[in-house]
Formats: sequence, structure tokens, C-alpha cells
Amino acid sequence: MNCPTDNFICNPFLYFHLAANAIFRDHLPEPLGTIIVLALTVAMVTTLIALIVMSQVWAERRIVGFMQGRLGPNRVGPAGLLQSVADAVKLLLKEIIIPTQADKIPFMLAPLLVLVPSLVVWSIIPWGPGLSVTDLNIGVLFVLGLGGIPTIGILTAGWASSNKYALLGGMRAAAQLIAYEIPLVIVVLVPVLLAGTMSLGGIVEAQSNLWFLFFLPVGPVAFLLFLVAGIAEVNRSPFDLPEAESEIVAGFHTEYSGMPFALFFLAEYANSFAVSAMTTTLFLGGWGGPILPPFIWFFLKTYAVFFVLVWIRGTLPRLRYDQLMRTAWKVALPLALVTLGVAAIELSLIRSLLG
Amino acid sequence: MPQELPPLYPISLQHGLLLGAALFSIGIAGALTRRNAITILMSIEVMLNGTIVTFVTFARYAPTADLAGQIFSIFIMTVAAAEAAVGLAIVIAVYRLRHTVSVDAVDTLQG
Amino acid sequence: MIAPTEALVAGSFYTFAAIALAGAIGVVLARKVFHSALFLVLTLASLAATFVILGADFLGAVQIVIYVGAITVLILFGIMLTPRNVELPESSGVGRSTAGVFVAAAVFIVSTTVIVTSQWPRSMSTPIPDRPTTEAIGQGLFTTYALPFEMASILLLIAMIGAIVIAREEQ
Amino acid sequence: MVASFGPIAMAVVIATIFGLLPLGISRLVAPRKPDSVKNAPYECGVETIGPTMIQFKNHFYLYALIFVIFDVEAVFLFPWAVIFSQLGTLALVEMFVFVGLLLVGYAYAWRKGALDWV
Repeated sequence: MNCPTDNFICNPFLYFHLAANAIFRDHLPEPLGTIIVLALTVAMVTTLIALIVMSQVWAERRIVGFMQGRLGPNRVGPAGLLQSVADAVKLLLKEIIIPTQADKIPFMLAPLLVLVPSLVVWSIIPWGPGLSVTDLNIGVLFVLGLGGIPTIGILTAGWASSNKYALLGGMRAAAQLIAYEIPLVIVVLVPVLLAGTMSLGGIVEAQSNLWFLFFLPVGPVAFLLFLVAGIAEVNRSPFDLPEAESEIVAGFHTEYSGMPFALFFLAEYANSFAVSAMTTTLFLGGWGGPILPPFIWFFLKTYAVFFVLVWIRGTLPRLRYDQLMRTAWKVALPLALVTLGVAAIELSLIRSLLG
Repeated sequence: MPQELPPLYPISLQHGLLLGAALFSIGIAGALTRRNAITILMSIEVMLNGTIVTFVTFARYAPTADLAGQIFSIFIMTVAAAEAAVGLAIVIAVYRLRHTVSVDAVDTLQG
Repeated sequence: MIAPTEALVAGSFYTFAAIALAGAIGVVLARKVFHSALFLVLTLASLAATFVILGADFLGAVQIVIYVGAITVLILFGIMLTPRNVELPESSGVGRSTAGVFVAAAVFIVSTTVIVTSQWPRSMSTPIPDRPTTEAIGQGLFTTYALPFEMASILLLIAMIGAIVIAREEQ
Repeated sequence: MVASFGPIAMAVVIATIFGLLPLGISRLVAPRKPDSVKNAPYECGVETIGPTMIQFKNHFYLYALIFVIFDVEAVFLFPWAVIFSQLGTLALVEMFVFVGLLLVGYAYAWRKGALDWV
């Protein structure tokens, strides 16, 4: 539906913006007021995402519990809703153990390197028409760049821990991330090719008639590849080898305890949610949809994709490491290139047929 | 008569070029003083980034308004990637034979 | 959306430039090679920001993807595969260090002198208009610079094959 | 255009604060009683044997190497994808040549076993 940003139903933040502008921009000298409003906006989005992510930890545990015929968290608060809060408080009160041989500054830096990109992404994902903190004209490429930074954080965590398991876990995790980043980067080119822009808002608008998922025959293949590579990028089951407890203890975060561990945990869920949102934006028409306001559509679709991720986790067994690497390099990469090639040829044909 | 360097605001051609020159010089210092081959490679990356800054600055202030400078920067990054790939492969191969990454260990060609 | 004043843009340029320079000095001075790599990440990321401020938005993103996301990871893998470099005594001879610093200082002084004293054309005192660059880069890449573009592919191919030959462990 | 990137810088700052804040609070409220056993490396209760920095196999490097090459290739594809509709068939051919050349290297890596996990 047509939705201007100055409509309350379309823009849930309208009153916030009006209030922030009235308080700060009208009374402070110019760059300062703008900066404060911007900081408040970003802080609000970040807090909102962190809260959503915490609620999703609960949702995922309940859903997986249901799928496995058990209850999941149900003690703290109504239906266990406050379980995540309790976990957060518990982890906050835990001692932060820094091993003697650990390289302290990189050791504490690593969780930040993993967490920060997963939160920054939310500044450019559009929740509705014009409803993102900023719409970059190189949005897709920027998201991919952010997606590469956690690899550095994981390698840093493994190296700074001075622990064989952590080091091996870090290298394995990094090798997995880079293996799946290539098909991801290539398959993202399909929506860019179809939309002719890298702006996330532009890509959503280009899908107003036809979701890229339904651009046959390449759409479904590209969508599945993106989803699989995305799951592998965020280390979720069945690609959660980096933390395969039966093989390498807890992988790269073996030595982490208390809050730094919680940050890794938060980052993992924030990344899962970001992958769901990117899938929605790139293939499922983003905020587009009838009757309901755009941001509701956006979150409905994102939650649906997230539910699929949870479903996959509840269903599929973990891959073996050699299977994982073989899938990435020998199946996903060629398939992604073929998908892109077919999409380009198809687009050329359509263009020449239409004149 | 030498042209005066403009004040810090707004940014000018010279400021970008100075940043590039400073990065390049720091890279040279690292490449010449360090013995660890990987640190030397990283210093070379810093030098390459200095040149990229210079190219980008010229692309910004060049009268033709052609983006040749930026396109060239992408090629520099390509070369940097190739250089890092082959350079580190050599470092790893040498390490396998000599168990060190010191550049002093690889002077057999000096006879 | 928000229109920051030019002073704000200039201020962030100098901030990011200072961070980049500090990171570069860190790369050169850090005792552990892994710390050098982390300083390199800092330098590369803040340079991406300076590129954006200098009107190269696409290049800034490319810097993040290629340099921060790929080349740095390659370097980190290289560091981890050569474990004993941690113990390497890093200070080379005093004479060599002095010579290296001297050369670097000489290069810096000469280039600074050239930059400051040159008579730059008057047209170069104003920046070209700020606009998205991706399309212009694409146009250039596939028309004027089509040959270098294909050469880049050949370069990458040679680098890939060469590096595999060198780094592969013979069974 | 630069203006649209300002929020990104702000987001990086806020996200960093967002990560540092719980670390700081935890430092204030959490106990700190380090001892030598607690701070020893956790390797399944067994004392650490030998140096932590052991020699890994070079295979990790081969993956990283092929990753970098394809990452650079993908970056060249982005401007091509954006202006695909403005370019003629020539650009399509150029791109197929570009990717085709790299596939030669990919085939080489495959045949030499660089893609296998042994």
C-alpha cells in the first residue's frame, strides 16, 4: 500500500521523530541538534533490535522444544518469557575470566568485532518506504562488507585465547565463513542485476510487481542458495561446526565467560535475524504487501524466514566438516555462478524480445 | 611563489595528497626496518593504500570530472590482492623449509 | 535526510585520517605481528571512511569488502600458519633501522614539499560535485577500460595458480 | 551523498557503546577472583602439552587464497550488475570472458585438490 513517512500508521517512529526534532533541533545550534537526533534514532533502532533478538532467543528455545517434544523455558515469568532477561542478568553477574596467557586487548576486542557489524546492518535495512535510518546507494555491497568483519573477530578470538581448541575452532570457523561468503556474494548479484541498483530500498521497490523469488527459473535457486549460505555465515545448525561441542569443545569461544560470551551469543542471534531480514529484502519483496502497513509486512516476512531457520535447526543433523567444505566449494560456488549467468542471459533475452 | 596551503576547512586537494604521502612514507619505514616478512607485506599494503588515497583525491579534484582515478584504485586493490596472495604463499613455503618468517633467512641468492 | 554542514564533513575527514595514520604507525611499530594485523584493519577501515568523504562511495565499500574482509583475513591466516614468528626478535640492526627511517623521512619531506609548493591548477581547488559513483565506474570499466578489466582477470588467474603451486604441500 | 553515510558512522559508534556498556557494567558488578587454575587454558581438564601455536596444515591458506580471488572478482561484478540494463551485449560477453578466465583457475584448483578437505 502507498505509505508516506508522515503517516502514523506507516511510520511507527513518527511521534518519536517529531518529539526529538521539537526538543533538540529547534533549540540547539545546527550540526549539534542533527547529531543528537541522529544518535537517538540509531540508539533506538539498536535497542529495539537487541530486545527483539532477546525475545527471539526465547522463541527459538520454545519452538525447538516443541519440535523435540519437550517444553523449553517455562519457569521464569509467564510462559518463560523472562528467561532471556534472567540469562542476561546471570551472565552480567558472572566473572569475566581472562586466561593468563591470553592477549588481553584483542581478547576483549573480538566479541565487539563480531557484534558491532550485526547491529550496524540494521541502520540500512528498510522497514518501509523511506523507513530506514539511511538508504545507501551501495547498500548491498556495504552489507556484504559488514558480513566479512566477524571473520576477523573470530580469528582474533581464536588467536588471543592461546588455547589449541580455540585456535583450531577459530580457523575452522573462519574457513567456513569465507567458503560460504563467495556463493553469498555472487548470488546477491541476482537481485542487484534484476533491480539495477544496490540500494536496499530500490531493490524492494523493484519487487513491487514480482518478488525476485518468483523470477523463474533463477529466483528460487538464488533464494535457496542465499538462505543456505546465510545460515552457514551465521554458524547456525546444521552448519554450526565452529561450536561443535563433541569435536572441539566450544570452538573459538572456549575461553570466553560471562559478558564477552554473552556478546558472542547476542551477535549470533542478531546475525540470524539480519540474515532473515536480508532474505526478506532481497527476495521476498521486503515491506511490500496489501492492506497492512509496510513495517508489519516486513516483520511478518522476517519472522517467517526466522521460523524456517529455527525449523531447519530443529530438523537437520549437523554436517561433517569435509561435507561442509565440499558443499561450499564444489556445489554452491558453481551453482551460484550458473544462476547469475542464466539470470543475465534471461534478462538480455527479455530485453531484446521487448525491444 | 609557493601556493599557500589552505586552512583545514574545507578539505582540499593538498590535504588528501598529504595523507597519501604520509601513509606511503610510514609504509616505507615499515617495509625497510622490519624483518618479519608478513609485517613487510602489511607495510606494503599501507603503501598501496597511500597511493589509493592519492588517486581518489585526484579523482575528486581533477578538472575532467572523470572517475579514472577511482577505477584505477580498484585495479590497485586487485593487484594488492594478487600480491598478498602470492607473497603470503611464498612466506608460508619458506616457513615450511626454514621454520622462520625472517627475511634474513632468505638470502641464499646472495651466494 | 540530514544535511551536516561542511565543517562536520571536514572534521570527520581529519578524524578518520588521523585514525588511519595512527593505525599505520601501529602496523609498523607493533611488537607482535598479530597486533600489526589488527592495526592494519583499523587503518583500512578508516581509510574506507575517508574515501567516502572524498566522494568515492563505491570505492569505500570495495575497500571494506576486499581489504578488510578478504586481504586481512588472508594475512591473518598467513600469520596463524607461521606460528613461530611470535618469537622472532623484531629489531633489526640499528644501522638498518636508521637507514629505513631516514629513507621514509626523505620520501615524506620531498613529497610534502612538492605537494605544498606546487602551483596546482585553479580548477583543482574545488571538488567535483558529490554524486553516486557506481554507474560511472561501471561505464568506464566496460567501455574505456575494458582491456585493463580483462587483464585484471588474467592477473587474478595467474596469482591464483601461482599461489596454489607455491603454497601446496606436496604429498 | 556523503550525508547518507553519516548515520553509518554514528551507528558504528552507538553499536560499539552498546557492546562496551554491558562489559563495563559486568566489570563493576561481577566478582573478580582470578587464580592460576581458573586462568589456565581450558583444554578438557588436561594440562596443556607443547606450544599452543602448533603448525596447522597449509590447506587453510589455500581456501583463503581462492576466497580472496573470487571476492575481488565478485566486486567487479557489482557495477556490471547495476548498469546491466544500460550496457549492450558486449558487456555480457566481456563478463563471461572475465569469469571464464577465473573458472580456468577454479578448475585448476579443483584438479590439484585445493578444494578438498583431507
